Amino acid sequence: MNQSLEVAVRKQGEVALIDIKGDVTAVTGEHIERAYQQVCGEGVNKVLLCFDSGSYINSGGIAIIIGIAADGKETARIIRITGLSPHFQKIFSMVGLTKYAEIFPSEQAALAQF
Amino acid sequence: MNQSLEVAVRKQGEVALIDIKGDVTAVTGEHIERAYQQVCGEGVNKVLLCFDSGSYINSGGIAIIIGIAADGKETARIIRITGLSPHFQKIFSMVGLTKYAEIFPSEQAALAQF
Amino acid sequence: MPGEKKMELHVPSVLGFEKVAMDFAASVAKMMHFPEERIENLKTAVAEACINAIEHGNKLDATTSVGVTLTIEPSKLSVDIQDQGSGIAEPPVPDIEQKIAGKDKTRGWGMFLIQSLMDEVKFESTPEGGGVVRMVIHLERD
Amino acid sequence: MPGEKKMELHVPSVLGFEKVAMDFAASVAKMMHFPEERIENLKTAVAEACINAIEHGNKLDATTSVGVTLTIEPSKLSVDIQDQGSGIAEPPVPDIEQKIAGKDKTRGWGMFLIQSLMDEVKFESTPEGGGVVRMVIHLERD
Ligand SMILES: Nc1ncnc2c1ncn2[C@@H]1O[C@H](COP(=O)(O)OP(=O)(O)O)[C@@H](O)[C@H]1O
Ligand SMILES: Nc1ncnc2c1ncn2[C@@H]1O[C@H](COP(=O)(O)OP(=O)(O)O)[C@@H](O)[C@H]1O
Repeated sequence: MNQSLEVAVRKQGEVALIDIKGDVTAVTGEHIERAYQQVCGEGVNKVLLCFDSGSYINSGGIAIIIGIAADGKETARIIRITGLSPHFQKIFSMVGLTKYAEIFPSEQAALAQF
Repeated sequence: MNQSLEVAVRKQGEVALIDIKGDVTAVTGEHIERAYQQVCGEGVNKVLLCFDSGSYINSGGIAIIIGIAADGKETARIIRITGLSPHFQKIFSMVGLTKYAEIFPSEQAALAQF
Repeated sequence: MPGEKKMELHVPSVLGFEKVAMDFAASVAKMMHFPEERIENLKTAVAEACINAIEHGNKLDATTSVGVTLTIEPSKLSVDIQDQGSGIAEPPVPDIEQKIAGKDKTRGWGMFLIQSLMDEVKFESTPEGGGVVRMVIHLERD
Repeated sequence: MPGEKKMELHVPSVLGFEKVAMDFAASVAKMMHFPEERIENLKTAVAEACINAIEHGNKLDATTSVGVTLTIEPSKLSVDIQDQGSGIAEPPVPDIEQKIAGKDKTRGWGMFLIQSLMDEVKFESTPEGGGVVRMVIHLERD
């Protein structure tokens, strides 16, 4: 009840889009990890994490995304990010995550030349 | 600092529109009363109170609007209301205010056949 | 009680601070997944009870405070608003006709709104003699 | 101090309730007319300090609570987050390279965010030995 997250997977060509809406935390993060592992299992090498600009993201949630970025680096998958509010764009960049998972201003921009 | 209200007056034909945005309370209500008295002083007989749907309105603010509706009844001025959120439409109706100051779904609807 | 979660807030007896109590209650109700419309009802009731605690209970004495206690229970949220006054006498039901006709003051809607918008309302006194409004709102409408 | 207004909130040590503290701080900052961007900074810092108080200070013991005290001063807002633990040791600065390379756990960003987003931060102990994070955010950026 205290935390809720909706995660859904879409495909566009060879890119898997993971829609993430709600509370992105250590507690709910496994839903994102599971979606990521699912698309990896399907042989996808390009993943776009689509956040909702109204989401609550805390440091535990950021750790989950770092874990995905780390796996992406190790397995040569490209991870991109979109949909973050200006505040969380800043936070992701402060943390240094944007060096490993680039942020795009829109889904369309992220999909171009993926 | 704790409460802030913006009030502005517009004219459209023979109707005075009073824009009300912010905290509508006993403390800030005098700004609305003053705008009402100003347009009355200018000979206006039709007044539309245009609320902002994000406003905070409390019982002290409702009392201010009742005061205006009472004056309208006494002086044969027509008072109409628009811009209220569904919640405050319900509150105004529960209180019985809508018998003396009709609520309209839009400025345009309120201005028609005023 | 298992699954019960209690939260307490104290705000100074200054008009305007009822909005902080109102946002606090809304935040908890949102976490409980109350429907939007009922959150609005709760917000108005909490704001009105705090205004009364500030004005009538604590007589606008800024050195006193208003206590807001929220208790999350499985299917409802309880809200207690407590002041340091001398107890609450229930007022007469307000009559718009009288007020419009200028036969009664335009104010006097706070208690009416609280009682109309919440599922349960009780007025009590604290052991110290202050007033408490105890309100309950149910997740599911009866 | 004249013009100073203090508010106190207690939430249970259960993850998720940091959002209530976060919304509480945001409500007060909004009333003080902080710019939107700085309210977002405050929200993240308050949430992180509460998560730490819940997890590290109170060790997820739901019978304990986290205290959030807001003090409004003329040009700033002070926020104290207090737990019932045994004090706070300042952690090393996190290094994203190490974490991406799998040489360090992916967590460990809370304190970094608090220190980066607030204007002043101090870690202290309560007389009872619990941890307190004292944070200040100024209305005007320096
Ligand atoms: N917390 C309280 N302490 C003492 N008296 C109260 C309290 N709350 C309400 N009252 C009494 O009930 C009356 C009606 O309150 P209300 O309906 O909110 O209208 P208003 O505040 O506009 O008078 C008040 O005038 C007061 O006499
Ligand atoms: N309130 C607290 N009480 C005790 N220790 C704390 C507290 N807050 C932070 N710490 C210590 O600081 C460390 C770093 O915290 P943080 O940067 O938030 O990362 P994380 O919580 O992910 O470990 C914690 O692992 C803990 O050892």
